[in-house]
Amino acid sequence: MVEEITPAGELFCDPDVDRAREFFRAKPRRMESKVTSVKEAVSRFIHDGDYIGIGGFGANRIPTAILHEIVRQGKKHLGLSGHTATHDCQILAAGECFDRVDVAYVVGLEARGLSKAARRLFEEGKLKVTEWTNATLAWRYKAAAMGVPFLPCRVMFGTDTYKYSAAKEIRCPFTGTKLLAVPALYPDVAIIHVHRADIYGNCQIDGIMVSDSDLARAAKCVIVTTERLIPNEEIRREPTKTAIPYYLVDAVIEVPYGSYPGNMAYEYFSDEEHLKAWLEAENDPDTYKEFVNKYIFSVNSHWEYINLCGGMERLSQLRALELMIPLNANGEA
Amino acid sequence: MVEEITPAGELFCDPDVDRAREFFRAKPRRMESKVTSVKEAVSRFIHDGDYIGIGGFGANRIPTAILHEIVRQGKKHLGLSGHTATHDCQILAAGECFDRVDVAYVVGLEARGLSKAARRLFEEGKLKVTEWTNATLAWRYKAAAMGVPFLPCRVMFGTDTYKYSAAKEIRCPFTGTKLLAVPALYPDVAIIHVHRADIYGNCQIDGIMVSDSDLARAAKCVIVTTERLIPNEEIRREPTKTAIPYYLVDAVIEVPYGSYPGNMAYEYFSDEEHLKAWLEAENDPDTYKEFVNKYIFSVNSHWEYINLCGGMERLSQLRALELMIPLNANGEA
Amino acid sequence: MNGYNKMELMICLAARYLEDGATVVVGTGAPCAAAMLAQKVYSPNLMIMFEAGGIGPLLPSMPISVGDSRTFYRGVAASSMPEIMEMCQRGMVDYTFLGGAQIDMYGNINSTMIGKDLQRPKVRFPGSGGANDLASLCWRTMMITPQDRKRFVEKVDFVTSPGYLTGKGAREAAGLPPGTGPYKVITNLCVMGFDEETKRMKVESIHPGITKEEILENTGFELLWADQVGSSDPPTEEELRVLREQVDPYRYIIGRQ
Amino acid sequence: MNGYNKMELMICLAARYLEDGATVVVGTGAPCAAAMLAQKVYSPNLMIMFEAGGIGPLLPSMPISVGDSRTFYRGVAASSMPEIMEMCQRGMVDYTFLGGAQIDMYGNINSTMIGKDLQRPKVRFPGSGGANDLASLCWRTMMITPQDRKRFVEKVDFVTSPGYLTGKGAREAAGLPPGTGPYKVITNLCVMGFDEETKRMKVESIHPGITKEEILENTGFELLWADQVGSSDPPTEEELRVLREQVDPYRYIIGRQ
Repeated sequence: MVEEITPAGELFCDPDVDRAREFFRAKPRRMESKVTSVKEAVSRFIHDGDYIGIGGFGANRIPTAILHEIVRQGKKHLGLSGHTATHDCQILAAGECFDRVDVAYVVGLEARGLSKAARRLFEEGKLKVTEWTNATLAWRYKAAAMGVPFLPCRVMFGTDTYKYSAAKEIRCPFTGTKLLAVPALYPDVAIIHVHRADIYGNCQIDGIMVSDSDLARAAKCVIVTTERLIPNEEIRREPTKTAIPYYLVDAVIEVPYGSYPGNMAYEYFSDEEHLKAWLEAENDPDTYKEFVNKYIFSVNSHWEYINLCGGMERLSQLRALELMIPLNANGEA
Repeated sequence: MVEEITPAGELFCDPDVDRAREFFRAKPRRMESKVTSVKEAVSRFIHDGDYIGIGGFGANRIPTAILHEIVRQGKKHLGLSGHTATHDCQILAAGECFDRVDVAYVVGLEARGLSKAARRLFEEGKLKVTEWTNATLAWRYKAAAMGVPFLPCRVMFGTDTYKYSAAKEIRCPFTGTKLLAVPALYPDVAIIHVHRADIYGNCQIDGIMVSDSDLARAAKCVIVTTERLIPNEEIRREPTKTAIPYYLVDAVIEVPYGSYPGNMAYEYFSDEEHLKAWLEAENDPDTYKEFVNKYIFSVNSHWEYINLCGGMERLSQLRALELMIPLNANGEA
Repeated sequence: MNGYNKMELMICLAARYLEDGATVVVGTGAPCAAAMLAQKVYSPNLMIMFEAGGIGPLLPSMPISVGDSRTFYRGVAASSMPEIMEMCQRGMVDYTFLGGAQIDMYGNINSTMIGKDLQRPKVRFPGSGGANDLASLCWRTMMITPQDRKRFVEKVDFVTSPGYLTGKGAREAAGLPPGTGPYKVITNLCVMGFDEETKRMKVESIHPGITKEEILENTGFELLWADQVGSSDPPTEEELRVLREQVDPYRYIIGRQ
Repeated sequence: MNGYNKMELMICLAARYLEDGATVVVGTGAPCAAAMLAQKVYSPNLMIMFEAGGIGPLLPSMPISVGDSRTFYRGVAASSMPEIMEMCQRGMVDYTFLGGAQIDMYGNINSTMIGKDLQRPKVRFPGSGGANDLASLCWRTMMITPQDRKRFVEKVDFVTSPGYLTGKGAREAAGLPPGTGPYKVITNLCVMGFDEETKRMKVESIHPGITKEEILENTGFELLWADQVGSSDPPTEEELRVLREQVDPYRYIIGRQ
């Protein structure tokens, strides 16, 4: 006999499609310039208590500038979709910005190790945590993007991940197959870094999409940072390439090297030395405080941050590394 | 009070995900050349009684060469996914190749008018018909592509389209919202025309995808015709562009102008004169028989068909029309 | 006719409902012409989409198919059918236009068949296509159609796409998203809306030169009449000029009269 | 050690299970090294995928992240996370590799926490990431892991990813796709499979120089033993050469020993 389980996890976002429809009905969709600054975007579109979803994948194509600004502006009580949140989670943990998390992957930085500072938040009991998986969080975005309150899938059964989720078991009305229903996730704000965007918010992304196509459609508000702004004509020249159309987007900011110290495919590789320094700084509370002060609070812009980290000289190396172009006779970038 | 309805439509394809999983487990996925001929592909991969799904949209990016060959080889008792089937449906109707249809849109050619020959098949009672909509057929492909036996949606309620479908009403386990469950549709064969493919079946498509991304993933067997074969290196140069990866594909055939007389975005416009001639030929049974003999049965290849229709001279005009390049001083293509 | 035909009038009347900043999914023909006209005269920020995936094209001419390359010519995106349908389902599409062989007083539309037996219909039509989806999911559904007793019937042979079904509350009870439904029916005779209480078709304005009797003669069900039935405003000079010179210079649509 | 270390041995043993024409979703580290080695030595047609969307790259070096640009470098496709996960759910992925902090005799894996209270754990780990998904959906799940009593435990603190749960039939009863489950566990001491009847972990071969006692000392639950427990075949010269020269020349993984 199989035990009937009612998962214990809290549902942080309302999956109701009709309330979401009313919101989207009212959302303005004029094609007009949404170009703004990082400061303005964060102060205008991110409010204490909002639930946020972050594009890219942990330390790849992440919106670093926005994340730093969230910490600088002292945003609090955010909800976080921990959909492979690695360095992004680490940044927000530095500001203790969030107090509830849908966890698929947090506190780790993959092969690089674990963030002590992020772990501390989870271990001190200061957060509300609901467990999910990368796929179920992806499908929760997709449900919202599709305008349905749930999607069925076939994972999580029989595990504690399920017990501490907010999913439900259902049966297929056609085949009787047992399925897991995951509820639509409509984040208040999505923050996504892209390769190219026009001033209206039409975006192109090169390489893997991760879940950003669905995330941009699921979110009630979308903030885009872009490596470069391009003319609308360029978007219209290859409409096949538009990953995020303008009517989803509320703010566009040109932030060159905006994923730094993360990887940006075809542009620059991740700065493993800086990421390592960050992890090491977390070993000691005073060092860590100093580190965060130096690299986030004392800094005014993403360019300033980059200059602290070696500036364009360092970025040239990371660019060579990404493109695998040797910069010296030893074949090193 | 709302009447409880059990839809009367027949379900032509098994939505069971576990049987589908066993099939896909066994499907070979070596990256090896799948280049073949139209004749070979049709005789080897399409069997009497198979259920087929056709890519593109009616008379846009359709696999004309394969469709003609199905008629020539006298395939019978096919099941047809009528997902905006216009000229494709008209071709298969000419061979009376199908005997059951999931209808979203059939027998019409949009603004061009209705195919008398196709209508006759539906009106004579020779077919089994189940009603759907463009979106629900698209979502049925998507369910199969996702590996789930159904997807929820919010259409068809209260209509006869629902009564004659094979959908079911369910409730959202989270919100109680009434939803329509549509069963996964795994076609036996998908036939898709693309802009570029390599010999392994990695495909690029320019312009709208319609439902082909999901169709290629849902189908048990995929036949691809391509405007041109390209080296695998070209695929790997821009992996972001791969719409259909090789492991989904069973046969690849280079068929230049393969969508003719349909439209192929960025390549050539539809041949409205030929399509008009086809519709007119259907007004008289003898004329129609002659027409089909001339353009399908007496023809050996897609090039032969094209030559009958004006050859490269005509195609140059259609290319100019597509690109809106005036070929004479009056600004006409 | 004072220099314009009925098709031109219908297109101009329809165009005026499409406000700036709205989104609309259109098919080929008159609805597409109306959307193009609206965009050029009133609503530069009207966002035109096609169900096969075209988004925000700079339409160089009338599409022949809702999936042909014109529908995404210099578009902001060339997407997919699920993309468009899911955008509708998400609640981001304001308007759509439908056509059909029959329509009843609740705006239910038949584009499937004439007859009683689906497996052996008297006349087979194309079926829903995306019509049922759009009528279910877009906020407001409009029609541009000729008006006669064969088309405006007491009971349609087959409800392909939902209007208000059997009246107020019926859509919601059936499971359709709240707040959606038929909005305007624009014919060669008049403009009709739907009564708030009964959700039945209601004449709002009568075209110049048309009488109430003509409307009654050409309608197979009992019509409601607005308290103030106005006279439809004829096309403006600008509307006609743009329609004839820029929207449909080859008179594919406006020449059908 | 006869010229190879334990990490090299584990990678070589794992690589041999990945047959030509198979599909595998891997993470960073040893699994990726095993897949690269298999592809270069035995299975040129092995299809390597990463859960963030990379498909069939010509891996120029070890990825640091399963989403970094190496994972789709000259790939056949740069797709998305849903694309990979749905391919697994559709039944098209043969193998995956998982890691974790704890594993029990049924191959259930904990990568979530140590402690009793999820809201206040003694030690918080990253969580499932894609592990639960891959363990649920891929046909065969493998592990490459060090073996000790802290890791191989009677009862994991938290079942993050499903092994055989409580034994034969339990996966299917819980709702997981039939025919899936743990396949091999490759440690620094031995290779283990799973008993057909009990679905419990069973030692199949012992690494050169390792004793049964060492395995028992380093396992916190009762192990089964194959009727014929063999000796693990050491790395071949070719395996070692390719692993050291082509797969991991900077010894990122094989230097961890």
